[in-house]
Amino acid sequence: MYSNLWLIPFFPLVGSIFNGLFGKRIKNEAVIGGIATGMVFLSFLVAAQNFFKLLGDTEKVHELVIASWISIGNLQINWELLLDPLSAVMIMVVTGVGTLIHLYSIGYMHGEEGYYRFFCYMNLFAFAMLMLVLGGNALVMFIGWEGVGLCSYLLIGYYYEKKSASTAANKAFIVNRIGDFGFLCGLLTLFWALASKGVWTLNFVKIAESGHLLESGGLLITVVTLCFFLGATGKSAQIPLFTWLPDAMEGPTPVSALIHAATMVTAGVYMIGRMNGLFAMAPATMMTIAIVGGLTAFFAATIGLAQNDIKRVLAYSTVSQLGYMFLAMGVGAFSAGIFHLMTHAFFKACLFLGSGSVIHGLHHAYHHAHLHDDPQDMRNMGGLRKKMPITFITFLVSTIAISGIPLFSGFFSKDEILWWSFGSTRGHWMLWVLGAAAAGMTAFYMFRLVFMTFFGEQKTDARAKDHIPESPFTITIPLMVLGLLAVVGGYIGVPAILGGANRFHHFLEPVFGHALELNHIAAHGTHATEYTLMAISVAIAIVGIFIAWVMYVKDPELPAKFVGRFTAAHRVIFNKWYIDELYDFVFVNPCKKIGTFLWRGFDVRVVDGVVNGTAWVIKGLGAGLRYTQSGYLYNYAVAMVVGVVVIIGFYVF
Amino acid sequence: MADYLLSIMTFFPLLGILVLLFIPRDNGGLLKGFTLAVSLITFAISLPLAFDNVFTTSGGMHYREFYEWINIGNFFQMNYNLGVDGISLWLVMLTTFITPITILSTWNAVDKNVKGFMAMLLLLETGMLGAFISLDLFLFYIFWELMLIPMYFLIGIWGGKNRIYAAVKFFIYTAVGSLLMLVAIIFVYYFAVQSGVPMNGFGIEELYKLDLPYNAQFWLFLAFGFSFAIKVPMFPLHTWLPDAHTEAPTAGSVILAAVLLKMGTYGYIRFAMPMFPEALPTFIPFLAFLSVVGIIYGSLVAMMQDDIKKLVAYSSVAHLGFVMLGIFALNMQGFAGGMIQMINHGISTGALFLIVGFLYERRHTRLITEFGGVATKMPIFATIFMIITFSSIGLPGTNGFVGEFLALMGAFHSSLRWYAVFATSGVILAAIYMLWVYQRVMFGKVTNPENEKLKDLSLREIVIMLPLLLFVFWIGIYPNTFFSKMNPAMEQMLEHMGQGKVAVVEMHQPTDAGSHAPVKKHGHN
Amino acid sequence: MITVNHYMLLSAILFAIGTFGVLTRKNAIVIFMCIEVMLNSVNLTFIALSRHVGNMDGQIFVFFVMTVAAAEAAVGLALMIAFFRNRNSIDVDDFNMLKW
Amino acid sequence: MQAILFYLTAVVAILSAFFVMKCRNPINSALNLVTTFLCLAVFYVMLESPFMAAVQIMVYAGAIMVLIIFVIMLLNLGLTVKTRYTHGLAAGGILSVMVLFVANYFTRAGEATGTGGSVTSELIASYGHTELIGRAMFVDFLLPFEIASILLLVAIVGAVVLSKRKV
Repeated sequence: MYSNLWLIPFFPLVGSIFNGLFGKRIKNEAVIGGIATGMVFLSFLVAAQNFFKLLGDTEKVHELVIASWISIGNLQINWELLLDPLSAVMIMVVTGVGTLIHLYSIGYMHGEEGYYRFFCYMNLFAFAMLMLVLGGNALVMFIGWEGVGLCSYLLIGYYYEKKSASTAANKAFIVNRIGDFGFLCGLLTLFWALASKGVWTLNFVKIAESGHLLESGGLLITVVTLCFFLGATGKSAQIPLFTWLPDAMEGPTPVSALIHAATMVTAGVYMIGRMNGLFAMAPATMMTIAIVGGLTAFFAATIGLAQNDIKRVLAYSTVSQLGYMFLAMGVGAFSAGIFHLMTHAFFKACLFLGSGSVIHGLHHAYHHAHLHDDPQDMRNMGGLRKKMPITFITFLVSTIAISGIPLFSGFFSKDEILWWSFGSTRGHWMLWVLGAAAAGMTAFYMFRLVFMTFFGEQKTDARAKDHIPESPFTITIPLMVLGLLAVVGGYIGVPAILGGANRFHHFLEPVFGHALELNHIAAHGTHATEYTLMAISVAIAIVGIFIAWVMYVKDPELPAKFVGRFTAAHRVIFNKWYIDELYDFVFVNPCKKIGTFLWRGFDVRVVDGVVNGTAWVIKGLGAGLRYTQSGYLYNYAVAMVVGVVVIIGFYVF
Repeated sequence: MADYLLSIMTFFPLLGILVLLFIPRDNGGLLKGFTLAVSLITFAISLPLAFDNVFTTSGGMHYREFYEWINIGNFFQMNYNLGVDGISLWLVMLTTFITPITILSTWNAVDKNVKGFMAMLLLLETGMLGAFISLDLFLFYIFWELMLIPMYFLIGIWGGKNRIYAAVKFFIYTAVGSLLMLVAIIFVYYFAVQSGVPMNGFGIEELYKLDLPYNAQFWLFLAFGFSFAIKVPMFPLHTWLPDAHTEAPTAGSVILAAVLLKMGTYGYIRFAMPMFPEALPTFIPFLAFLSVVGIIYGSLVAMMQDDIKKLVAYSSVAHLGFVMLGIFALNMQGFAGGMIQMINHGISTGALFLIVGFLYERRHTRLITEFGGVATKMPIFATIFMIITFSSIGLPGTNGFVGEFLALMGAFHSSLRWYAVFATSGVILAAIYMLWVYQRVMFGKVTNPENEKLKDLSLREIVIMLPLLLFVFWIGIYPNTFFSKMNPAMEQMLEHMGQGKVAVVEMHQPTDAGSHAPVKKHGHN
Repeated sequence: MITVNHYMLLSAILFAIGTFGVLTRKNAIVIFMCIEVMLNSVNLTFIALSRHVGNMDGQIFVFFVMTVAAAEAAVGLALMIAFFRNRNSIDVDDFNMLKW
Repeated sequence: MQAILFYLTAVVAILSAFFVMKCRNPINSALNLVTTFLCLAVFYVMLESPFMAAVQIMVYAGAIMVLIIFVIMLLNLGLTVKTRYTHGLAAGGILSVMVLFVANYFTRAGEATGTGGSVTSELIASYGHTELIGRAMFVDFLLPFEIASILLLVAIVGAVVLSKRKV
């Protein structure tokens, strides 16, 4: 019944190979783009078919073994796919948003010389993400895990002439690789722990079953889950390893939309969801996840306040929203986390694509006026709502959604998280405060962005002012669909308290339910507290919007005065709390110094020194002996007599 | 025919050299064509080995050949004793597979006395094949020394600037090691004869059955281990490798990296570890420490190189660190990981050296600063270089990952757990230096005017790279073709070492998953 | 009363003087003569001991020493003449053709 | 009485040996060498081996010394001696003293054993020393005697070859 599951990742792979090999020859953009989008759309259809079949099916977990991969002795790892409600949701998100973004990038990437290369990488990314999501055992997931890392490296470094692009690509891959180091350590320790209990497996289903072998709350399970969490922070850009995401904006905008907003960065959240059985058993790790998530949410929001590059703001908002998801995972609200993941995918993708269409328009105008201003800088935008009405409307809708205004998707998912962070047995009121503050700041900087780009008078250069066209339909259609989803998306998960059936939560019940009961994690508190908290969070959001409106629409000089008074604070926030410089100082440069020291110092001087030293000693010895043959007769005579004296002397005494 | 296969395969290149001598010196094309033909025929001869699935069933030696060679009463006896089993099978295939590629790659790289060059390559192939299939310790020693000579000439005559220093250093380094081994071999034989064990020759089977006292095993393992450690190269003894590689011609350094380095690890598996199992527990922690240091040290130093070939040389120090870690884990996963990583290293590092060779042929320089923006000029080259870079980093789905993952898993299971954690950091360092060099060479704008006129890979060069790419993905996606032939031999080897009173971590599959299977027997240290 | 030891001491002294002469003189002929002195001191010991022991071997041996001395004289002087012919001096320091 | 003679000749021998080594002019040292040989001959007589004394005088003083003086005169070495006619005095001195010390100690160490040999002074007196030597040489040491003759032949041929101007 689910035998065609393997088709889902297979289609994008075929598309990628086809474009990779023949793309250069076809040259026709429509054909390349068409094939790429078609392939992702096909996999979307198969995914939808499986999703709805699973919806109706009673048996929720289906495994499909394709072939045996590694079999040594009693270790048996094979290529296997796993479909359960969690992965069903994820494949719908990935393929759905993926198709829209592929359609969008046909128009957006028009005229690029590496057109075929772009679509080849995008399809390869889709394949890797689907492998990650559908992976039946940890190793197949790891293939997808590193595969998406590879594709993000390729796509960020798409404009490889630009030095900044290739450095950003390197940074992204290496930071991901550090995360993968954590994932690998967790994987190996888990495998060793289970194997020592006699269970030889990496298969998720078996891991879940034999989870009880490891005593819950123990050191072992905490170490395993912490390592996995390190992997998640690397991939989903949380506190320690988030520096690569803002630099990843070097890549084309569809890339940022697909990879750095909707799909790849959510891999960490998905992984925690996939292994919720283990995580639920380690309260210490859950608490660290919650704290890191909350801190990241708050911390990234502060940086987002002061950025001027439209994509940087969105990047930091993504980091902050991911902080929310991890907060949800940390406090045990697994289904809420995944729900926020889904809604975030919709409105963040719409925001990124909207910003892309703005940049596309400005780029077109500057190109037309032969200017070289930065199309991404918000300071020379403004008043574009008349020029790009559709982009404006969809952008506005998504901004409202992300700010958590009721009736929009963001509100339902974010509020659920905030409630759980307060009410859950694993939650803490401090986490709720962090979340709420971050929500306020999110509302502020999102509307600051909207007001600076679409409202106020037009600050673009005079010559290019009236050449900003509305983007072609291939760009606006995905925007509209995503805008719609941003609004509608929330209704499938309306919480019980607001009278909704919360079908999303029940749909994910079989995946998370067991772990929650076993470790009796639940959010409890009276309805009253829930309502008050909801009201407070909405109030904070509205206040944020009002401040933004005052500062950027009513009296545009206010921000300048603000910056004047808080120059130090502004400079710190603007320079991303100097995190990058800190990492360079603490990790990158010492590594280089150690490397050079080891090479110049140790390798060349010490080891080679020893080797050449022995050679030199032997040569010296040889030279020394040479002098004994001086050629003078009496030297030899003396030598002879000495010899005689010594020998006889030896015998006599 | 089957029972002479090994001898024919080994000595066919020698026959090739003989005929080669008659070809006129100035007719370069014919020389190269003929040598290529000889190496391809050798590959064809060795193919039945790969497809014969006797290896999947029994782990013992197959294609045995046994003739008495030198027999001086009971004082000294040595016989021509050949055989191949699961462990040496794929190394033999790797040798016969890499040599035609190397010859094809030096089509117009070498112009002065091509005949000598080709003769050296074929002699090298005979040496390597002989070493992998000889079961008599002394015969192994003869082939082991035979390999050094052509390599010395390859580096010494056709090398780079200070090739003499590199060639001499390479030769003395290895010779010192092998002399120690010779002493050990003689001592083993003398000890066996003296303790009344009827020894007819240096055959491995008899030597395995020998029960030497502990301190004898200790010193013998030290002697063998030291000689193989130089060849691997393990951490403190590795300085000959970067010099040898930077000075060697492309073909020389490809073969040096692809096969010669495996001699060391093969030596450990075939001779040092099974013959002296009791000495293992005392040496394993130390050697594992050295291999982990090798991984981290190799990667860190590779990061700071300004010469691509030296970078790749140090990276192979790191890769072989993984191999050794896997082998010293003394369990199935570790062994399999070590074995497959040997072959992966042969493929990915061999390919890397070919790539550096292509760049060197075009620009006659290996300094990274000289390049930049090559991707714009050579797109096909860029894609191939990228695939090989990711295979050498060990991206899942490529061959590197399978080897490294299994080696780490094996190490995790054995008593080397903490070593494995540090070794995993090598995964990060590998990504750093490989991507950094890839970025500095390929990406960015074309700054150096000479890079303008770089032309992309010719058909010949693509044909060289295709088989390597094929194996990169084949081992990555379906390594069972290789593992199925290795498993029985490895099980047998581990059992043998297990009996050597070393408490190997036995994994016993529980009858039913749920029950609490008896906790595993820990290594006794 | 003269005992064997007296003769021994005397020949030791002579031998030492001969060695000193050989080691220090630069003139080849004089070295030659000192060697003769050394040889004779040995002869003296031979005869003294042969008389002391009472058999004739010592004295016979002296004969052989003399033959050797004669042969050596002949060849040595021929050498010196040849040497003198092409180096025009008999000084030992000029004999440094043996330098490696 | 015999002791006085012994000491007298000993002193003369040592002095002349010393002067052989010391004189600047080779002629003087040659003459001193002759006196040394004569003293030795006297010693041989004192040791009841008159034949040896005679042979000593004939061979050494007569043949070899004449040859040496002949060569000195031939090469006209007399006056050409350079200012510094010795070198390495310190090393030579120490070494020769050590040689003296060692040789002396060497002779002292062992007791001259085996006094009971057949040849006693009365026997020499009765048969005559020459006959005894002749008997010993041509009976016990015949082969060495023949070899000695070959040695002399070789020496002669060598001398001729070396001193010829062009072969």
